[in-house]
Amino acid sequence: MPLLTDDQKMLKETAAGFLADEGGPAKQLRHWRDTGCTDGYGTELWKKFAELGLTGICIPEDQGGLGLGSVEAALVLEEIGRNLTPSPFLTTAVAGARAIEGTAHAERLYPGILVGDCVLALAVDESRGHSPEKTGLSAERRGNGFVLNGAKQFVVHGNSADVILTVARTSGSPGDRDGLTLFAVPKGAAEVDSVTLADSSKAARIKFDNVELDADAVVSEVDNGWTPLARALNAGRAGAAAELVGVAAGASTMTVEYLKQRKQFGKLIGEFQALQHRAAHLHGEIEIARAAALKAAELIDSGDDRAELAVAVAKAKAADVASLAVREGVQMHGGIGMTDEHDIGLYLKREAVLGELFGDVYYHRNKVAELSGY
Amino acid sequence: MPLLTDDQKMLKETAAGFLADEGGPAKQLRHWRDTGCTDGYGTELWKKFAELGLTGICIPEDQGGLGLGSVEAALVLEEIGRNLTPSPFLTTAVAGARAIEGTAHAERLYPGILVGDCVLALAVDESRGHSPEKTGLSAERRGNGFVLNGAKQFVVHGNSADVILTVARTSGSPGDRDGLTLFAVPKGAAEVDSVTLADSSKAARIKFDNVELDADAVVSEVDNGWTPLARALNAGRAGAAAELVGVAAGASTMTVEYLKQRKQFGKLIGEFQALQHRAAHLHGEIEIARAAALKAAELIDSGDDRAELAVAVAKAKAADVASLAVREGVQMHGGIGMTDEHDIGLYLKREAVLGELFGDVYYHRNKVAELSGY
Amino acid sequence: MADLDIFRSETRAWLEANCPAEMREPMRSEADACWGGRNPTFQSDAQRHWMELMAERGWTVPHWPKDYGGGGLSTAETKVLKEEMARIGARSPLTSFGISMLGPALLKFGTEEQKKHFLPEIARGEIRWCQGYSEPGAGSDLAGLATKAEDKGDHWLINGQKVWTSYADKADWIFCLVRTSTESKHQGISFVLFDMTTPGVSTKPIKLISGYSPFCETFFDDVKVPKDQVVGEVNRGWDVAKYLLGHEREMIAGMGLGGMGGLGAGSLGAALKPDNALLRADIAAFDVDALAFAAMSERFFEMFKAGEAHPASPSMMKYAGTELNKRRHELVMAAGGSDALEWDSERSKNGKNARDWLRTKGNSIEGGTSEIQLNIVAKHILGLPGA
Amino acid sequence: MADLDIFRSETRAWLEANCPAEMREPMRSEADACWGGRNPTFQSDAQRHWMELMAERGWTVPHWPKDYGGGGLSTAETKVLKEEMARIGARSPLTSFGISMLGPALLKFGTEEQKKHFLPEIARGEIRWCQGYSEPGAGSDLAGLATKAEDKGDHWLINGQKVWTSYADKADWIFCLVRTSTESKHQGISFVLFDMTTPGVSTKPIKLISGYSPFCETFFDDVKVPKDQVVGEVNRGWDVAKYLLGHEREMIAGMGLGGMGGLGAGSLGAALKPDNALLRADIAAFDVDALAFAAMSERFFEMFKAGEAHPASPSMMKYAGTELNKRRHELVMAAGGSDALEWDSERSKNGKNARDWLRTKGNSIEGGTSEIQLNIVAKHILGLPGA
Repeated sequence: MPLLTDDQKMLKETAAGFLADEGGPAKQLRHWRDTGCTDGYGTELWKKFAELGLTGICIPEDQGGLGLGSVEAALVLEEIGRNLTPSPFLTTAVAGARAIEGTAHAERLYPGILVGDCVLALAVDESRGHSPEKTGLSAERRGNGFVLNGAKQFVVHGNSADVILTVARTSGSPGDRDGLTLFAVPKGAAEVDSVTLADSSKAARIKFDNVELDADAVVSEVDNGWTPLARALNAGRAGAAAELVGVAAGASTMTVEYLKQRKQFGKLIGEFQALQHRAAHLHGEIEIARAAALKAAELIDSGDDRAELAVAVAKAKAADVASLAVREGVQMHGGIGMTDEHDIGLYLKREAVLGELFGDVYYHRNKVAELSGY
Repeated sequence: MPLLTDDQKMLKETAAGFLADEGGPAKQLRHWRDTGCTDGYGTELWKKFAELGLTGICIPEDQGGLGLGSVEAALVLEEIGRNLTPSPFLTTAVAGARAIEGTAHAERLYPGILVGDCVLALAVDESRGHSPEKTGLSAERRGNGFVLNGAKQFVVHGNSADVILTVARTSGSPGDRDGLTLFAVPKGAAEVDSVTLADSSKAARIKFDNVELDADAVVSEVDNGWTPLARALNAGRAGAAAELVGVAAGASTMTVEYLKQRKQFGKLIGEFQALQHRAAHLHGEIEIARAAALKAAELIDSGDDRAELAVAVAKAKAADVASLAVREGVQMHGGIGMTDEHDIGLYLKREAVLGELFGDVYYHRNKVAELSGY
Repeated sequence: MADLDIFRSETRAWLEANCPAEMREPMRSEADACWGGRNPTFQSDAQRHWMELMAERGWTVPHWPKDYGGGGLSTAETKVLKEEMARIGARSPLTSFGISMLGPALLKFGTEEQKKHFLPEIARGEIRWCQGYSEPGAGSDLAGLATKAEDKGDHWLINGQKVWTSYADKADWIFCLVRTSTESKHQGISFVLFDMTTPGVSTKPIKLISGYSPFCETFFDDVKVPKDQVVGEVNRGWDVAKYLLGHEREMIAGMGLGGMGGLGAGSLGAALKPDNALLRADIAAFDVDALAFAAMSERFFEMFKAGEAHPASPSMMKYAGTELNKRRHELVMAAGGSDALEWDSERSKNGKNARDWLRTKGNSIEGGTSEIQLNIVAKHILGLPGA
Repeated sequence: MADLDIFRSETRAWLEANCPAEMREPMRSEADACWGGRNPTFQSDAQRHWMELMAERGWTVPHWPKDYGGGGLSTAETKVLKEEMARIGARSPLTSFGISMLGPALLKFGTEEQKKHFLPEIARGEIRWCQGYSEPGAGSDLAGLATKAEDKGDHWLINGQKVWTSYADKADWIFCLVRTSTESKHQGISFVLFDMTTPGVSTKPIKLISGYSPFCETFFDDVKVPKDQVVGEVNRGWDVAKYLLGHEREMIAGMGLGGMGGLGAGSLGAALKPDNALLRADIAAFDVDALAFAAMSERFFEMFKAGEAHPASPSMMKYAGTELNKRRHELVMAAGGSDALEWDSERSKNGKNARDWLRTKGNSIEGGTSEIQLNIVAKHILGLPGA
């Protein structure tokens, strides 16, 4: 795995500076949470993402984007995770942009994404667990188009998205990868029930009750939805892994700082060896998770056929490590860590949501086993 | 769960004194190992078990035994574990005696067990894993008796046992509890291949190649072998759990003593908080494992129908905790812990064998899940 | 034994006749408990009636002496009463820090006058107490407290701040640790009681990560406290506090584990029915630990009652029990998947799973952190040097 | 780049033509390695031939300068050579502590004379070294060593004892830490080299729990060592030792993880094919950690080469890698069940699984314990106080 190029380092620094200045909890997460914002994020900030070109990070240069890859997206997402920045970057600029890449929808939607006017959401899950192959939501041909029936849940940003990329079954039965079709469902076509998640982000439960769509709502080809979906899921999972690394690193940095400030029994608590060893262990785990996330991104970018395995490793590892980081973070902060006033608890909540998104640790460990042939 | 009675406390003290004096590694385990003893234990010590009445601990009083229960056996086994004493106590006086309890074989074999002249072994496993229901070794009726074909492994003390209690299938198919029959196979009837295990104890792989047995070799009834086998397995598993608690406690005591003696960087290593916390955690886990082992023994003795669950909990917990105790023990001893000269490594090896005996942690966790209905 | 059998049958009959049906329903949350107090809020007439009926017999505190409002029951009788209540699922008639924490301390350290004054009020549910221990600068290092009580001849003058005071905004009185001497860290602390309506006392609820506010910051600004409201000797309040902390740790260790009924604690897997083989494996490993801990709880309480438990063993139990409870809720969240992440929907009962999960993170902090408990075990049970 | 391509094709051709078929078989154990030495034992003619052929080109130590017996290759060329050797599965021609440990220290700290004298011998596999660091009283606290070297004018007189000397009974020379001053703990240590046949040197193998004896106790009784056999300055041997320990930790961190090939480390589950759903769950969790660590190893070596790695990061790698390797072998034992517990049977290859498992328990002790590595990370990377 090559180290970061100078361009990548510069991108990372730009993102780090921008998000530390503009994307932190006081200006964003807490602000929108405490003012009851229905989107769950600030549209002004999203416009700034667009101004910096970040909304087009994965969009090809000849279509106006930066034409960069999953490695670059990971660098930005780690900073998003570190600052707990609420934004539709992962669903729109990474997973969504990848889903429609090279399709007719790219031409329709990329311009809006580039200027920060179009937000995408991905509707995959149909129960409390993630299992895209088991998609049961049905899309039947009617006339020139399709009629969709069924329900989706845990559609992150689904309540405010302009287009909801929805996986439906056009043939085959739950469990098959064949027979799935990805639809671009415009805002308002289905019944959206807005849901606030534990981390104050917004998602949707969506009911499809005879929702009629034109034939051109199909992304890529009918019955071949797995192809664009797999692009979106690989990018989304690797991106979520990178964001989780940022969550872990942010929580850990905050905690190590606290260990250097807080005194008990006349000593800095960071002098206690039991805490030192736990902090040192955690540090190593975060480095490992970061390496796994970058490896996954790199293999996606190089079209390596081990990418799916690397993505499963990255998502499982990053979720495990971030969970450890936030749990240790709250415990080492003691009572103050239990208060809403302190940011460490926000990391705990964000980790829970990101850990679940696009498959939890159990899902991805199982995937590692299956892909390894056991 | 009532606390120990005065009688039980006295028994525990007697066993503790006897085994600390006579049963420690220098006099027993190392001695027999280094002199190439083929039994793997000292017959003189076994005679002393008999003199103290311990070989008859589970044998009814009216048949000459102490008429005690699994709780009392657990008290003795914890001391056996603590001293790493090699002996056929678990297979003969506990599991074996329970298997033949109330059958014609009790009258035949108890007198020899009581005086220390008869050692029993239990032949259950047929592959590297434990799965009694899946017994495939076949016993076909021929004339007045049976012909046995198949193989057994991990038959602890099977190389020197006078009688090998062997589970065979007389009807049904692997997976069924019905259709199993327990046979008392006399020494020499089958082809025994002696095996030394990692802890220097002796076991056997046994081949049954048209082994002919009389009808009176059947323990209890034909096709109803599950009943005596379940008695033996419950007693054996609860006993192994208690012995594992002793292994854990012995390793932990030795380690805590070392922490109080060994100096590094001008300090006793027991002053380092990271080691203190790990030792304190381990202490609590051992107390919990002991409670679980005693609870299982108590429910067996009271004929409670939750006994099978409690036994699975006890065996899984004790193996987990003993594994932690020996791993921490070796690590905290540092280099000296890796040498054959130091006893802590003997605990590591003993734990591995006992942890596997009558089902490993995975087997028993699964059993807890199945018995709990999930 | 014959007497105990008679007691059992009489108790059973009385409970059958008097415990209201509503009070035989399982409690759904802390909010269903009856907390009593000067201005009590009852969720139902049945709840009030049940508390009053039980208080009349002294059965809100069955093992306290009758002179102090208790039932005067022996240990064996108390056990029978608990068993008979459990048999019909009768709720505890009264939940209070007065019963679980202050009462035992008063019984051991209080003057006859203090006992006569405070205990019957507690037993009848007429007073609600809160605990003033932690301070912003003294968390794990409880004895590092700075709240100052100056001797003003006929009264103490108290200034300072407490934090993590449970339900201070709803309490009538507080039992509170204050510094009466700076000459010694531990032997300069006194244990005082005072009315929360005394001028100079104010409270401010703390919002937690769960969104709830069960705790307050509590401020003392020139609060005057009569001299006779010190429990135990002046400057020896640390002894009272330590005694009381032991009780608190036992209580917390048992929290959320479905009581101490040995294997009766039940299986998490049976409740969740995991449909994923890998999650099932983790839950089975948890169930082994939880059922083993339940056996330990049972054994611990027997040993404790018989005086055979090591005095530091509540620390071991508190540590193991709270870490286990955190793990339980992690698994509940894992099994709940994205359903469990909903925070304010009706379907999720207003985010009950997530809020309960977040709440458990405090288990290993409040009442002495896990790290403090491990220090105590290392020092007092294992005898490790310098611990 | 063109030059490198030429180098690659030439190297490939040379390896194809010269590497014996036997030397393209995977090594089954440490015993298959070629250790060299004064009285070398070769397992086969092919092994000897392969070592000599490679030594002739300086390719036993391709990155060392040609003047010292090396190949004089650039970093990029060295990488190409390794890749091309890996392509055909060529074994390392020579394994030695001289190459992996002493050599780098001599290159950095040795005099020109020392380099000229020792390095070519090492490169040609004509000398086998052992390392004299640990002492019975100085394990983790390496600098607490007591082996004494007295200045006797024209020589040092050495008395004391070392322990954990790998293959001391088979080594020709030792590199050894001795105390030359008691005025300062760290700045009173010197790094000396001497012949193991010097009068007064004796060794005694240590039997390990695995039954093997790769280590010795080594005794020095009035051993005379010429003055010019000190590496670096007198009393500054700790600098040399620390430099060398960094190299050792990197090496140990990579042990048993199937090299550093990113995802190429392979899946434990694929090797074991667990037939039990609960064990499978644990193995899958392990595979995630192991594959993630493999990605880290790859990244770490890139960073290390580029000078971007934190100087204390080998400690982090050593800790994580060895703990992982211990866990790997626990799982191998679990999957092996009772088969894996057999100790001396043919079927179990003389207890290979069990002995390998026991061997790994030393991974987190040798070369600095896991606890020492965590101390280093806490202090030097996290900057925690008093660590």
